[in-house]
Amino acid sequence: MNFAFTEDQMAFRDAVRTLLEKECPPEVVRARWEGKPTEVWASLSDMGVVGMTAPEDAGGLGMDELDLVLVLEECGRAALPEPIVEHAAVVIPALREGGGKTAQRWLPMLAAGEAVATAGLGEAPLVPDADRAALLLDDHDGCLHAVEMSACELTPLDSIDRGRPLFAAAWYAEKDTKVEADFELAFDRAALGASAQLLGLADRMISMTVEHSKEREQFGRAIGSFQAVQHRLADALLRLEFARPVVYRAAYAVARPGECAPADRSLRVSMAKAYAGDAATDAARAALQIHGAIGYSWEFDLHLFMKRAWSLAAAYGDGSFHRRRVGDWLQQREDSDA
Amino acid sequence: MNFAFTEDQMAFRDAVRTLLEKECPPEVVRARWEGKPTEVWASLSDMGVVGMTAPEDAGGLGMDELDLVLVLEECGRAALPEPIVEHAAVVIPALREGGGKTAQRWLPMLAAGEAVATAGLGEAPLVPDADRAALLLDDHDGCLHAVEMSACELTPLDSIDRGRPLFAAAWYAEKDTKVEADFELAFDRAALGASAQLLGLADRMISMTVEHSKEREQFGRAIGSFQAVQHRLADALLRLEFARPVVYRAAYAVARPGECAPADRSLRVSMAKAYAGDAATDAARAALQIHGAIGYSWEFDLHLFMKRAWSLAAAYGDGSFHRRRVGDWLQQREDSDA
Amino acid sequence: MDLTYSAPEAAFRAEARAWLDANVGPFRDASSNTADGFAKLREWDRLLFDARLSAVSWPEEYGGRGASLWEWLIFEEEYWAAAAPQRNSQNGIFLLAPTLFEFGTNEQRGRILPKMASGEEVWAQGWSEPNAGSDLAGLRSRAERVVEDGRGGWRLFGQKTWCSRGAFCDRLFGLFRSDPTAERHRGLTYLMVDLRAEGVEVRPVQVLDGEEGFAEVFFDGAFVPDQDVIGEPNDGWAVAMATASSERGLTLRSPGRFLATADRLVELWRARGDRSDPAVADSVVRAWMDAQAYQLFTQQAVSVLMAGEDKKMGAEASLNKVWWSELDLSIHEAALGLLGDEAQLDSDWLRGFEFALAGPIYAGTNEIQRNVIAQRLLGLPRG
Amino acid sequence: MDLTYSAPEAAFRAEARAWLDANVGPFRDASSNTADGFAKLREWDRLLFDARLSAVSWPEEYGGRGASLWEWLIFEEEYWAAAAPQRNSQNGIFLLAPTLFEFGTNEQRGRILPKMASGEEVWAQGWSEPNAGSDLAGLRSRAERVVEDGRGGWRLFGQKTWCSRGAFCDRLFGLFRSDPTAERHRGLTYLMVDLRAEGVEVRPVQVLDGEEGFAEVFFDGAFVPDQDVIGEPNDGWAVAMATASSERGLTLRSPGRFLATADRLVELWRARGDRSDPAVADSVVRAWMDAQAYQLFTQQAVSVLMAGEDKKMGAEASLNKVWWSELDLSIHEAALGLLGDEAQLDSDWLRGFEFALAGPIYAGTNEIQRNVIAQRLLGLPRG
Repeated sequence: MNFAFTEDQMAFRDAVRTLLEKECPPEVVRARWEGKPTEVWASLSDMGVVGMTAPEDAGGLGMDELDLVLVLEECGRAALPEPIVEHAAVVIPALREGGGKTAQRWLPMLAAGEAVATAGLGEAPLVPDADRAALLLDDHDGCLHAVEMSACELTPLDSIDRGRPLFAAAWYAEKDTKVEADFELAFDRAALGASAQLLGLADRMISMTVEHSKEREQFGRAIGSFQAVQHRLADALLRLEFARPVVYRAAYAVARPGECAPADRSLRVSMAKAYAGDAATDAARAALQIHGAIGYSWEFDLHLFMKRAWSLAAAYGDGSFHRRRVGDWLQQREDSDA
Repeated sequence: MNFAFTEDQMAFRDAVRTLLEKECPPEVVRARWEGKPTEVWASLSDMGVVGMTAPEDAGGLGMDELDLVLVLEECGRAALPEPIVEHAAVVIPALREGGGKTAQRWLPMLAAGEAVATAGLGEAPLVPDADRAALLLDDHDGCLHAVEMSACELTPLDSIDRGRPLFAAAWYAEKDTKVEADFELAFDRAALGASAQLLGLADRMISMTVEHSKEREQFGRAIGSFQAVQHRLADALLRLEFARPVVYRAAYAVARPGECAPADRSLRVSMAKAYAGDAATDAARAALQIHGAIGYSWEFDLHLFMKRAWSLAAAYGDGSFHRRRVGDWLQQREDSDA
Repeated sequence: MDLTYSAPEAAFRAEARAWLDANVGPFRDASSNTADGFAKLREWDRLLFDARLSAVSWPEEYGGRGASLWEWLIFEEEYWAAAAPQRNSQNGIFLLAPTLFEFGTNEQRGRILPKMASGEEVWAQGWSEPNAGSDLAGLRSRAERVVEDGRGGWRLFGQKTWCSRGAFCDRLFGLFRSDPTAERHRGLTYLMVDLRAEGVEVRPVQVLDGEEGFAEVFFDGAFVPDQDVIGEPNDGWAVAMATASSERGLTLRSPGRFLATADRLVELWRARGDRSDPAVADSVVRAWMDAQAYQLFTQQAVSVLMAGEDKKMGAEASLNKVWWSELDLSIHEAALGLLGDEAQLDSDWLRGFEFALAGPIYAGTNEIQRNVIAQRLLGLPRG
Repeated sequence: MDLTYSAPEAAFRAEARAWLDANVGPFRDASSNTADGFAKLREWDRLLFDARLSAVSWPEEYGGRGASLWEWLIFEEEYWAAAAPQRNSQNGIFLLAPTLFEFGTNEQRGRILPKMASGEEVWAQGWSEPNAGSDLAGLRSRAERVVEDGRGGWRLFGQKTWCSRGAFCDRLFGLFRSDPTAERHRGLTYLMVDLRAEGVEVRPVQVLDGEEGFAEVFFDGAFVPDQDVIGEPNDGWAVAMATASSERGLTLRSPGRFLATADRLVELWRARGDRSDPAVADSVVRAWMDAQAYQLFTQQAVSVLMAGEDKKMGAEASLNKVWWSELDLSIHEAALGLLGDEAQLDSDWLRGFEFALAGPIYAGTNEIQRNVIAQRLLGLPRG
């Protein structure tokens, strides 16, 4: 029994954080808002992050969700404006498991970051970052299909987060688009990936707000010395710190299918998504309230993180969707030995 | 349009408050806990409170729910250990409307307070203060029946509030026990009466806690000067002050059937019960937290009010029962002109 | 207690409803935070003014109808039920006008109010400064007393910020520090200034929704004549505070606004049918009830105001503020909960949510309102 | 990360489960807050002790098994899943014993621990005084240094209050002011005192549930020999605080306790079927999830403690405290919500709710814990 990450996992996480601090500051997120290309995908590809879940013989690092969850947390902290969850957490693993020609053809390109993949697996047919992607993983009649984006008709939608633009994609399911991989697992992976990013977003917004509240003075003292501000931030931290192990536990459940039946995996992922979404939207609320009017300003960076938090909290099932899934599981389980 | 009580209504309320401050201090509530008789019923009878809803020709004051709601608020503030809601808000009006022999016989005695009536109208068959009562109003197959307590088999139950002891009552429905009055209306009246008492209870607990927090010092200052304490009490007051007009509006709906269809009356009552229950249980929570350990002490009076609040919040439909009733109404209403 | 409307009140409701139905259409989607929308909404204010519906509670001489608070509530219910737009003139009508009625001169009222109501002159508020948000007494913008060519007045220096619609407004009202030697709450003067005057620079500020209605305003010697002082010089704090606790606490956000939004929430809920979660249903019911409670609380408060001689809300206005601002959030959160995954997309609900998030911040943060409730209504000691 | 239990851990779980199944029956409903229940629970502690299950994490020489924190968590899960009773010895085992392990002498440990674990000597805590609740540094009870007949020791004066089970306990530990001239946090000494000694009076205090386990304790010259000082005289604050931030933050309330209650909540929910409201269902799910999250947080914290050399929880213990105390309330509130009208009647759930309400108060109020989280974990400035 050991609920801890390895030194290697943490070192890789730290390296990604350092890279993103340098290469993905808020200006890069803003550039994506304005439709400009970013360089950060190439840097992440060079580092192996983009292909980390691909098999080594396809040029990847052969890593699993336990490695990935820490990395995605960092991507959330930076509000990375790229479909890293769909690409690395969903599509590559599905192709890896589904095998066949599609995998043979695409995995090396995806692992190298030369091609970008995205997915459309939510209740609503929303595909993030389809404008950046060459390959789409989507579901049809309960099955997964991989379709080249050039064969899709894309309609841009009005995403609340322009750093994560959304599209409707129309395409034709054919025999050779089918991928022999599990839809539920792909959905759980997407929800897990979003959860990890939400942790990073919550952490970032709490940090920003702590700094602000130490500096901003009202009534002759730093606002961070007021008990109301302290307790609000304490609550935000509490939610984050208890969401964290729940997300890590879900990553473990996905990474170790041998120890975990699919229903139990979905249970763990649902708990993760519910807690991480609440942690991030709560942190956003606290951050905006404590920043006051400045938090509203377009020029101030808070809204970049806040909108990503709202977007991801709603993506791949929101809190009430996932709590209902937990409730269904509780109603159906055979006895109380969970 | 005038959402205000009359001078007369407020004067009567004030008189009842004065009487109860004198005749129903916490020691009287404690006496009831220990099963001892109290004198306060007789005083309230002399004042006309007990029979206020009875017709004047039966010796009552012919008052309606708008008069009653303020009086019941005061009974709540005192945690009056008597079935005043069931007696004055439920049974007397039902007999008044049902008429017949039962009314002829009982109304004068109930109006004078010589006999006590109670009722058992909740989802669970719980009859408060049956040990004090000579007459029981209960429902059977959707109809109301008035049964002499001597014809009932009573089983004492373990009430959380021994100032409001509860009983199961077994009895036989017969032709001449039937009262031609509306069950739904009787239930709404009981819920309204409980709501009014809950307002008074919330008010009392907030006042007690404000006093305590001005006097109790920790870390060299009154605990009421800490922002966390201030905001908690501010929230309790906020809930109370917004519950208040909702309860008064429900009283108006019951008192003026000509202006209000039965479904709308139930809607108003459900809102009242949901808000008043939340206001009182929230006030109880804040009170206990701010009092700290002393609030736990049997000798300290807070628990008398807290347990009454818990008891009445659960009686005649708890918050989620009543919110569901509001939800059903919203789903069924024909258009949005509420 | 009598909760029926009189025949004239009912007739007024019918008139307002009919007029709004006939006229609101082309203006419904105009946003006062865009230049085009703002221009369109000047027309809308003019239309309302011509129908004497722009400021119904004002005396007739200024373009109102001398309507009672009940009629004002009726008008607001109809206005928002008709899905009519946020008005350009709201800061003028709900913030400046009550101050003018209480502290202004007849000359000021006659000169300012009709143009305010007709949309000819649109007012921005200038409460916030970079270092004075919640702490209004921390204001630093200065007003220097001058007499030039025999004309008495003030020269302004400094910066105001978060002026709603300031990018498009004509004039601004606010407090300026006129006696730098006085204590924090003293030495402030309540002034009205022309935003087109020399020495005034207006810089638009983009906010969350990307629109540019907000502005920062910089003063570098702009002149304000004596006739544009409200109340006594150096007494601005008392003027601002007195008005803040008047009816304004009641009229800043009318129940009608939230009742209409709550009804739209119920429509959304019903339209989504089984797709919505039972737990979300409870949040819909709670939000709808909270709007009802706000209406009832307001009706109760209006009854007190109508009965009393002194029309003051006092610290009760803080209860009001906390309730409506959190109610507004509850309604929009419930709606986003109903939308589920679709809440990733922009929508009126999302924009309403962003707007609602500001509620607990502006007009005195809810933290400060709770301090006021605790200290002034409950009598707890200052920290 | 490896979340599988080793074979010895699994075997220990099986052993504990089997032993508890076989033995807990007659003790299940005993309450340590009544005289009869307390007496019965002395027997229960003795049974546990004889099976070396009373304090599994202690070294074998004191009657434990030298179990790891993982095994301790396993034992707690099984203990509460078996619906075993609250123990008489909990304050001794979870509060005093960690202090003795860190600051006690070998003589003290050998003399005190085995009797504590076997139930022979039951310990009460003496933290609170009438004027020192949250503000522990406000303690006034005095310890006067004496040497009598060549025997060094202390004479105690003053009052302790809210001593859980104090009416029935044998001994008490707590802080006493030994140097009245020192600053608030200094001049306190950590002492252990015999409640049967001369100069000690124990008065039962009835609490919410009507039971009389709590006590006030009055000291009028009771004697404590030097051997019953823990740590250095006048250094009691440091002793108390150091232990408070040790593993104790973790072990005061084990996840197993809440997991078992949450599972009973789910059973209640399933048993009530359609009678429960969908909105209540959400509260059941949230509460159950919160118990799971507490287990995971604890597993993560234990992994850190097991890896590090310095087994300190530090300020993270405050996160822990706030979570479990509010979790306990959430579980019981959800249950009362399921009971609906029946919540008017006494039940285990209602008693559990009353007990849970104390959680945010004792062991440092949650207000103080949130101050600690803000100031020590987030680095915000003191008010």
